[in-house]
Amino acid sequence: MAQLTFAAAINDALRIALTIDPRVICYGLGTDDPKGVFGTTAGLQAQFGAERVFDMPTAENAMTGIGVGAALYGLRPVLTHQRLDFALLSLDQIVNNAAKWHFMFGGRRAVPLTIRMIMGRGWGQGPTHSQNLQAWFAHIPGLKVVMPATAGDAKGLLLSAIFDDNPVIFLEHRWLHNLKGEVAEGDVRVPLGRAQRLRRGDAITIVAMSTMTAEALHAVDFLADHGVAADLIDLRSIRPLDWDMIAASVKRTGRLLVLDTGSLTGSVAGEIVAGIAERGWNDLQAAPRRLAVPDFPEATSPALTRTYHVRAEQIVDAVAAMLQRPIDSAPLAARRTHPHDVPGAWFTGPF
Amino acid sequence: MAQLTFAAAINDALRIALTIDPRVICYGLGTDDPKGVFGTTAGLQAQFGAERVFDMPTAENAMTGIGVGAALYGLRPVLTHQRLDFALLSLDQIVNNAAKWHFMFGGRRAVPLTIRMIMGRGWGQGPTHSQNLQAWFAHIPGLKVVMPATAGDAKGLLLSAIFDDNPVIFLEHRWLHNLKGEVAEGDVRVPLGRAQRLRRGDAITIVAMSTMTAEALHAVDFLADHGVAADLIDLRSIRPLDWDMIAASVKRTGRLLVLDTGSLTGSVAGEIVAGIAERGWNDLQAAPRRLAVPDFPEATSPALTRTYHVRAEQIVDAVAAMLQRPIDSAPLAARRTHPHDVPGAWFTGPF
Amino acid sequence: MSARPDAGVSRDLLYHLKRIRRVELEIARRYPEGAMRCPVHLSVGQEAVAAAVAVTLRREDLAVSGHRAHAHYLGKGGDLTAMIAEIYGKATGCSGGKGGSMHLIDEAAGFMGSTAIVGGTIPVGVGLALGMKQTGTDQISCIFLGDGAIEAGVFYESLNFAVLKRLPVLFVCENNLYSVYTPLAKRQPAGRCIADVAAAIGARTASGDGNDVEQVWSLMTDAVAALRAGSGPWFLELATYRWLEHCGPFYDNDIGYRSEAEFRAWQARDPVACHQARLIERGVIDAAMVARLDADIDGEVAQAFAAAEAAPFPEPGAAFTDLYAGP
Amino acid sequence: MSARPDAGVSRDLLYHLKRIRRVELEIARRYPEGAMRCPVHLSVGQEAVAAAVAVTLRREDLAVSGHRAHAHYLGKGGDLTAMIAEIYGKATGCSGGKGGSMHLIDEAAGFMGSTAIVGGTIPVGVGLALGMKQTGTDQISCIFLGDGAIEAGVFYESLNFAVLKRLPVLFVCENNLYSVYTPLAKRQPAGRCIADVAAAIGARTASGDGNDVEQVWSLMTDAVAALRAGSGPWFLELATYRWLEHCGPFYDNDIGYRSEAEFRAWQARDPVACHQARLIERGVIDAAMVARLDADIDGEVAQAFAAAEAAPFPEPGAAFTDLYAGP
Ligand SMILES: Cc1ncc(C[n+]2csc(CCOP(=O)(O)OP(=O)(O)O)c2C)c(N)n1
Ligand SMILES: Cc1ncc(C[n+]2csc(CCOP(=O)(O)OP(=O)(O)O)c2C)c(N)n1
Ligand SMILES: [Mg+2]
Ligand SMILES: [Mg+2]
Repeated sequence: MAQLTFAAAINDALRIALTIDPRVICYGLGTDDPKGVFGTTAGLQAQFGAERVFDMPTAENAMTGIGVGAALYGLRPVLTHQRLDFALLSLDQIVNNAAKWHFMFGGRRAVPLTIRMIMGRGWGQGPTHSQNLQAWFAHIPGLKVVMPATAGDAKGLLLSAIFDDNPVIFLEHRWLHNLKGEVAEGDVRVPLGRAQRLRRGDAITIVAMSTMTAEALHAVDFLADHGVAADLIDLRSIRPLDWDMIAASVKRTGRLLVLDTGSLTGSVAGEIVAGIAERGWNDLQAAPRRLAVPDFPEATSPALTRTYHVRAEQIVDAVAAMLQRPIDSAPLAARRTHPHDVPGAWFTGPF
Repeated sequence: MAQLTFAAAINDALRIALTIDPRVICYGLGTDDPKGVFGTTAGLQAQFGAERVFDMPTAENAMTGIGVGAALYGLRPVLTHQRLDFALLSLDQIVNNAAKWHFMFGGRRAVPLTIRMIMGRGWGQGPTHSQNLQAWFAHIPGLKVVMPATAGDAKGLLLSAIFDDNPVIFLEHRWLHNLKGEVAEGDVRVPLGRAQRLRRGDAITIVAMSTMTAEALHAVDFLADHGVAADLIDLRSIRPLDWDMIAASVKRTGRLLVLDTGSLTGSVAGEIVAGIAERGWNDLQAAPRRLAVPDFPEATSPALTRTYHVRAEQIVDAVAAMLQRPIDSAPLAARRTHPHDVPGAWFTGPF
Repeated sequence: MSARPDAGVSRDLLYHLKRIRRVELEIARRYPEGAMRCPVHLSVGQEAVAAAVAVTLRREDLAVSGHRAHAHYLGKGGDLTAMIAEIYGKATGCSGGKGGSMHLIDEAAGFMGSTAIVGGTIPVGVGLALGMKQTGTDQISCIFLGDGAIEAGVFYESLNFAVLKRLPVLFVCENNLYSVYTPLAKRQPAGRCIADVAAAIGARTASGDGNDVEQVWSLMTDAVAALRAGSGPWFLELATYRWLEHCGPFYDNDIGYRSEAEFRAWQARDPVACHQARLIERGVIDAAMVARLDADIDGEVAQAFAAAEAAPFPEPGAAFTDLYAGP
Repeated sequence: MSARPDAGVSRDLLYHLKRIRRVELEIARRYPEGAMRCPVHLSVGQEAVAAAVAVTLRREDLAVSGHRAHAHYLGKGGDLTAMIAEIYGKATGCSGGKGGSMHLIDEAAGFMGSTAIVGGTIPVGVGLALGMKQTGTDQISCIFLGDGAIEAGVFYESLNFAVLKRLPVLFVCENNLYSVYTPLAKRQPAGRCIADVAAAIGARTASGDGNDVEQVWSLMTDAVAALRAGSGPWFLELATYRWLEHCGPFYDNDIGYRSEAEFRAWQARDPVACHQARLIERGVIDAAMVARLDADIDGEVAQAFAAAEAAPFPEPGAAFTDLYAGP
């Protein structure tokens, strides 16, 4: 297994998909430019040609519908948006066409379209370059939604998304792009709809996705040092959701904390808490809890984002409160050396 | 108090708003046509002129942004979509501009824009004329969202929406248009963010909105005949949500059933269940429950919509199950005389 | 411009005109029975465009359309019985009852789908053409759209991309002067011609009388030939008129959005009657042949309705299938 | 076409050109310090358009812009200190630190907002003009947009409506040949002129050299006069070039999306230097006046940066205010 960054893993997945299946095409703003969408599409046009890997006009709605049409023709398009926020222009095509086509035409034809949306944070991304709207996509019957947290999953889920016969929204967090991880070589897929347990423990179930999984890993390991063993479930897929794994874990732990990168009200975390409150009622020993982004857009000034996102120490605090065990999270916070508005020293802006 | 239909109540509210404030304008497809958007805009252009009440091109995205600009200029625009589904084209303007303007410009200027979206059901409205996406709008910081269930509230909430300084999504169900109710005369407003208790009881808290409130009223009255007194809360506003009223009710009843006109996964009902599970944990005596639309689009054939929507008898069944009291709901279902795919004999299609 | 169609083609055109008319009128006649429980947007008065498509496009060419798609579906060779069954919400419907009148599909005939969001299938048609170009076929993608859909930004975005990539797309715009009850003047600048906008975006364009099936045939024949030769997108603007209400089975000239006089002027240019009269005059057909044609069509349509009515409804459980493809 | 601006106006133009250039270069110089923690899209090389706006529009006219808005904000008379403070994320910023470089506002100057979604403010500007028409003022709404924004459907929809209603909208399109790293040829059909598309949609149009501030002034002066006389929408396409990278403080001709030669050709037509040379030649200014002008601007800019750096950050709690207006 190679050590790759998350961005390189996505590049690897795209390269493999384009190699093994001539029906795969890959397009989006900047796909063939010198930056190659943060490196994720670097080199692809050179290798596969401008017919299969190409840039596009700033016309998100039509370009999504064109992806739907190309998919209906038999291609497997991968459309990339450098920010999820831009894809709001294309929701008609995503929701009214891509998501419904197979159903509303009685199963006659499916839309194997993958839409990558990158989500920003920090460094003044501000209100319109930082939205995490997984709750929206997860609410739409007919869509599948994935949110990888590791380089390996980024590759494996993207391959599964591309070769799934349905429209898949692939939500990719900018702060993960430089994260390194083990990535299996070749066409190795991570199944859609299955979560992964990253840490095992009986004290509490923590459910997370994307960057929240990264924060949770710090928190859970810190908790372990303090004698609290948490079950950490990385969702990987938001829809379909792996209810079985969550429910089984809660049955064991009796406690549920759900983390979310999106705004609290109407979050995926809410859906999970509701679902477990309904079906896992008898297993829950205490009030479930959510930690998510507050119900505000992300402001631009670094002075205004310091407490905006959930960080590991807050997760520790929440667990401590839920277990009624005093644990001082300050040492954890103190470990971070880079400013709060960048994912690491590698990030020097602007996007 | 006059007896008006829900549609006439909306017309009344628009007329009053246009009369008392010259800044109010009213536009949208069909606003001045012979049908007047199901009667809701009838006569307004004749009374207030084509400068203030007008039709528009089929260009939902721009026409929403134009509403934002007009609102920034100082007008109070009311934009109507004959179906919510069409408004998916305008989500960029709603979410990236209208919802965020006040925040992202540091409170310099607000966007007093009201967007009416009508939601269809039955008579073959099918996958793209029947979506209830209140969960989407409720997830967006900066929007307010209302869903009236009665003629009086339709008028009072619309007036409040128009004169609120923020963007308000006014979700109006087609099946309610012919419903009659008491409507106070003049500029009488129903405050945003406050729910209303429609029936009082200690056995269970039922939370509903829009058409679900109508179904719930039948169910609750039937339950009362069977000795079960339910608290029925009509939300009226989806955001802000009246958490206080719900929490207080659950404190009294210990049981929570939430009804929703939208798809179950990621529904507003889920948010309410999650919120109460978190903060009302000690009050809940049994697993909370949701009844909502299944996670499928609405199909077109009448044969495929018979069991799609939540009806009064299912509410009765759910309550009976939650209270572990056998109650036969069949007589309630038997009371309905018109076909399942129309709201009443008055509705003969097509929209 | 291509010459007049030969006798055989002109007879075929008459058949398609009459068949589409007959189907639409039968839907209108039976709609009030309340058994077709979905919105229907009929094309009575606008048959010429679809009829011309029937004889100019090949089966392997693909087409998409919008809410008013019956004629297009039939013109592209869609299965009549499956369409009527779909409108009746039956299991044998072309979309299994899931889609209704506004969501028709017959992939075997190259009719790839019609949907109810104005402009919604325009990029889909362009995407089909992108697929054609990638795979190097000589197919054409035909996009049916109305004068209202022209106002949607997605039209402009889609055409820009189609021109940029020189895709084999034929835009067929039926300008029937209205979007629901709204005349053009309330939606588009006075005096502006739709085809000129398309030309400025980069399409090759032609405009014509959408009620004259031979003229439509001629324009379309030329455009199709150019498209197959790699011309890149074509946009045809065809003037026509809808006789019945926007949605539903009735005449509605009384409700005030258009005048009876305007309607009569267009009715006098009935695409079906005019073409029939012309062919009789030319001696290409005679009264007996017309009678036979009518009888054949009557029979076919009656059979389609009978089959649709007799067909079973889908099982209730079918409401909860087909959400996702695959295992 | 209007004649050449008089000496006073041409000196004002030079002031605005130099001031905008100086501000942008100072941002570029200091950006690597890491204290301006938000994306910045600089207008170095494109100053002429904004400078012309500064002397042709009135304070009560309104303007909106996109991601590359510093020059537009300054040209419309926005408060320099508040802009720099905003980029530094300070409480004294024009948007209180909430918006950053991509979200500027100065309503006192008629700058109604710039946002970061390409095309997003186009309809907003049209809506402002709708308000003007409703209330019968003789204001103008100015919409700054790039060649990339032209590709967005909302541009087309918005212009259609503006023409339909004859609204007082001035579209000012800076065609700098690129959208991020993507040249026009990959986004729009070869040989197609943006202004022609706008003309076909229904705007009055004019095209010109966006690096020649007097030419821009002349086109704009005429358009503004016509607009105030009720002409309906105008669309100006102004050819220009961005010197620095799309976003950020550096030159990036080395990364491969454009050639050094192309860059140099444009740099030789530097709008600031060319106008200055012209005025010296004409005897409208002399070296001493230039030195004074530069010194004044240096002082003003230095003061703005000093004030911004000295200003307090917003309280952390301010992140959770301003969501809703009103009680
Ligand atoms: C995005 C959207 N907006 C509005 C509607 C409502 N609507 C249905 S059909 C129609 C008229 C479209 O007019 P046109 O394209 O000219 O087609 P015609 O009905 O004349 O055949 C409208 C506005 C819709 N279906 N979708
Ligand atoms: C809807 C949307 N799509 C994509 C982007 C990413 N983006 C930011 S600036 C830009 C370039 C726009 O080009 P142009 O309009 O020519 O302006 P310029 O940068 O050249 O001044 C793009 C594509 C965006 N901000 N919004
Ligand atoms: Mg029409
Ligand atoms: Mg540009």
